[in-house]
Amino acid sequence: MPETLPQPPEVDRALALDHGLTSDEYDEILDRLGRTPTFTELGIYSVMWSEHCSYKNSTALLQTLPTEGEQLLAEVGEENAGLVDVGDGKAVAFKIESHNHPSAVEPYEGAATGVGGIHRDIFTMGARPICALDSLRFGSLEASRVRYLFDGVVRGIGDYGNSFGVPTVGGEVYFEDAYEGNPLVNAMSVGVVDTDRTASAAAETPGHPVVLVGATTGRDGIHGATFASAEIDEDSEEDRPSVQVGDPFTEKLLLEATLEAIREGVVAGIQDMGAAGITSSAFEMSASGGTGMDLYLDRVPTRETGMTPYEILLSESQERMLVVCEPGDEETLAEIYGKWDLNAQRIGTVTDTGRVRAHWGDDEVAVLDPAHVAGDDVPVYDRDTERPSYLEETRSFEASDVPDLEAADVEDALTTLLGSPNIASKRWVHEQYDTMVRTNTVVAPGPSDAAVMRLKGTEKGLAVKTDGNGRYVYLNPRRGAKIAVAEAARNVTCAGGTPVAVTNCCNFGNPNNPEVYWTFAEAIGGMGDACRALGTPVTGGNVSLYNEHPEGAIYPTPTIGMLGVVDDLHTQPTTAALRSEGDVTFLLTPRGWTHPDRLGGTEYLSTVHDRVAGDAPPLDLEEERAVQAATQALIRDGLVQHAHDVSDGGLAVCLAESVIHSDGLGL
Amino acid sequence: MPARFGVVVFPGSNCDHDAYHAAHHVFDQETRFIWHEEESIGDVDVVIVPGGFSYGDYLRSGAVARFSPVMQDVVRFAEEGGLVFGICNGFQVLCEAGLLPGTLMRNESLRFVCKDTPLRVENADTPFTNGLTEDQVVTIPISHGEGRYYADEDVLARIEAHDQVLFRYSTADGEVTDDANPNGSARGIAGLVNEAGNVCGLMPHPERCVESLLGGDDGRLIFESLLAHVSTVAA
Amino acid sequence: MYKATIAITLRPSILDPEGKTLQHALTNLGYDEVDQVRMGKQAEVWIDAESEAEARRVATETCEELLANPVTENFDVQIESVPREAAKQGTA
Amino acid sequence: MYKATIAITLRPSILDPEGKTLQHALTNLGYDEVDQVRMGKQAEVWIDAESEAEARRVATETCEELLANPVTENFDVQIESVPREAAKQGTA
Repeated sequence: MPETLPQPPEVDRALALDHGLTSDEYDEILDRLGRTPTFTELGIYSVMWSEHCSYKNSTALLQTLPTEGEQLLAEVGEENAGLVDVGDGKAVAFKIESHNHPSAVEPYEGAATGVGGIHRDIFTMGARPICALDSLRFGSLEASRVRYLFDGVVRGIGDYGNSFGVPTVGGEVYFEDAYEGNPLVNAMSVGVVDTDRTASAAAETPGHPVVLVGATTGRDGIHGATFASAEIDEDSEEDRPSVQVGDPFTEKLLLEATLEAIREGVVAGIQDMGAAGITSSAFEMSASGGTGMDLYLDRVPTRETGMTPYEILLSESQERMLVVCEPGDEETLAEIYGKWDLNAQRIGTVTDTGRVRAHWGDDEVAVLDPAHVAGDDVPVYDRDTERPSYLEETRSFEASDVPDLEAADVEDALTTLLGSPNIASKRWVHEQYDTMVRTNTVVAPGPSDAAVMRLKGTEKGLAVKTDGNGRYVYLNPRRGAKIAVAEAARNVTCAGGTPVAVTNCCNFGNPNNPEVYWTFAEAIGGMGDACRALGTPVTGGNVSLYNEHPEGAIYPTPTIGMLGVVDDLHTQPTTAALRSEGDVTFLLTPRGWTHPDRLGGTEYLSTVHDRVAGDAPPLDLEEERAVQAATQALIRDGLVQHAHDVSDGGLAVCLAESVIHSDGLGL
Repeated sequence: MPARFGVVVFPGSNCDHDAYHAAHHVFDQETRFIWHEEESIGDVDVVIVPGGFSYGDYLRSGAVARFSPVMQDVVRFAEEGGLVFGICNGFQVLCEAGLLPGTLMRNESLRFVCKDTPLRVENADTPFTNGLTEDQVVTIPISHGEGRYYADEDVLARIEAHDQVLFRYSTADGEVTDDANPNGSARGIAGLVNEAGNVCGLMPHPERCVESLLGGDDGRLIFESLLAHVSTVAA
Repeated sequence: MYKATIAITLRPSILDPEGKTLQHALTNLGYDEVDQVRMGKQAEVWIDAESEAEARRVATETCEELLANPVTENFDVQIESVPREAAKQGTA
Repeated sequence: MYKATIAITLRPSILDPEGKTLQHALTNLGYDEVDQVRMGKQAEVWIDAESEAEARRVATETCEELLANPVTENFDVQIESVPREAAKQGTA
């Protein structure tokens, strides 16, 4: 019999509000249960109805995105990684996710656990991660706190990825005052699986054992999910009982054991434990399987003594997964995980009750309907929107408001741009990452617009890139989001790939602010337009709201993770570097294109004139598609020596970078 | 006469697949993984102790791995003259196991570093370097956070006297300078052999540059040296 | 001249993967008596101060500002008086 | 139950880049009194032994065999008796 428990607090409306639930949500729970929830049940609702887990403020919008494509295999859910068939019997699972709030408090562990979490999302589908990318945004480098956060995040990504043994091959880093105090740390993972070897994330068959595998459970990051849905304020640093700590060594063992168990056919269903630990995986697997679960929490291997059911269910200890297997396979499962020095402890059984029932010894501590907690009956909000007032001021900007560039100043302006943190070389960052482990990296970070990875056993490669520009989206959310997709596709194209599918990470402010929600709705609209026009469906992603800093919301920042396929790995990978003397360089533009003479949102305007104003740069999706199609055809026909997209800093920086990356050539 | 390779796998090794790919797929040699709990390494000509983060590199890189059951047999194999090749983390494990002198400490920059690195060949007369020439410069990638080679002065003197240093970090034209030294290693040492010459430790990763597709193939020369040595010994 | 010996340890609730791995390794080596291992840092700081109290104040401030991570670590300061020239070779 | 607190320090002759960097950073922060910094490790090891001497023997052996690197490090063992259950949370 487990030890007797301390008396849990009395559950009432005030406690529900403390847990981050709204008054209406508490009424919805009382109505659905027909009774007051137990303390443990309240904890479950608070974490599962947080924005981070439920997407309650974004589901309505995200459903407008295109998610069909003949190459897409998995049924797309907001939380699962997308699965794209790339031929040769292989499929690619890829996803990008945010770990912004934990990284603001403890940059090293926040970033490290972000990398660990996204890789688990990939290998929970049976895929072996072959590369990682990131997308980082910080305040200005003038502030020492920003330098501390930047250094900690880069070390965290490096130490975790290098030890876990997956190369970090690409990413982007931006520094803007708007991210002061609330850095954005988006981590992306790309994995490969044989199409007949994927794993399901549902608990489909009553009677199947439910097994907790991986590390032991402690009080790590309890309420990490709710915390991720609350704004960061001065005293939020104290209310973190325990920071989540990543252990890449245990994760490497968990990866090898899990892939081995899936290969041996002893995994019927499996789900990674991300935010909300056991709770999210148990309820989500039951909801998608249309079943229920009986869980016995006293059997969970714990690392600390005296943990209550509430703490065990909500603990976010890292490197753990929930596995459902066929009766009788538990021994093989325990044997495989034991070989890798990991726990594999049966903690319950799948049932047909349509309820998840958590027990502590003989007592039932929670009995809840998974559909209501994590499925279709979770509340969905469609917030009201209001066009932000700042747009009046920013859109009034004319190019003539700033002095034109004299011939004599051109050189200074270019060197200022090339030296600005947003454009300058990021070698200091990616040289701290192992970019080559697993010997698949054909094009590493630096000279190329996108990384190119070899698909061993085929002639193919993958071109992968993360992209986004918060300043453009701030100035014009719809067009800025279109540009994010278009630019990611352009980068993949310039690297010799054909864009295939997208994952997104939507980093926005407080959704209850109508002006913020307007930028979110507009951005999703623009993202959908671009994905449809460029034929790159969305396979899944992540939403991070409540990204605010003392003066207001951060720049609305949807980041895009783009997957492209390189058909012939030996001839098509292309970099920005000039290759040989006598080569001729062309500027590829749509027919009848003329220079729009607009400076809105440019790096030049911000760096040289210290102004963020105007409208986002013009973009015509039809023309964009045509230019990319032409570039892909030229590369396929072997006519292209080097290719580079014109983006931050414009044509001047684009040409300068091509020279800088070349081997002593000029232009 | 093919050479039989054995690649040791510790929990946490992550370059084991890369070494296997090089030996088996690129050089078409008989190669097998040796799990760290196996008592015997079996019938092999060359044992590769690969790179990675054995046991998470906790405490010191390689500190825990050397106690794995397989290491007892690797030490026996080495003492009997068998070829043992420790790459990166493998070099650290061989030092911890006492098969190679000195130790590998945290990089002087206190940062992990991963980049292509020029190396100058110091001794071309060993099973690992007979396919190279002295003073030749090859470019092989490094990827480590604890790669600073250290040994007491008297040990360093003995290593130099027995010509045990195989590679030093250098500039592209073979100058051994402080700037060319990525981690602060004593005497710019990137790789060395034991006095008998059959056990080698190398911080750079030759298995990462045996295919021009990946940007360089100077690493082939080391594998080719091993194959040449095994075939002459067997003949 | 004073020498501060500062123990910087992870707060008890914070997971220590390194300690966990080493405890496991020691048990495998036959040290069954070893029940748990927690790894931390030790900083030795030589301080040119007028008094022990002054040295303790400086040592504590350097921890709060730089040497210890307030989110995940606790620190404990021991102060001892040391001969001046010993500091140079760090032999005290 | 005993707790060994083990200080593992670099031998004085060996370069300590971390200590050098931290000493430099502290001077930049205005701590001119800081003359030198040396960084080392501290291992806390909970040992279920019959006597203090037994605990000291085990602690010393774990250092000689694993925790300390004889080529570059010295180690110093302090032993104290601790209540049994405190070990589980590492709160002792």
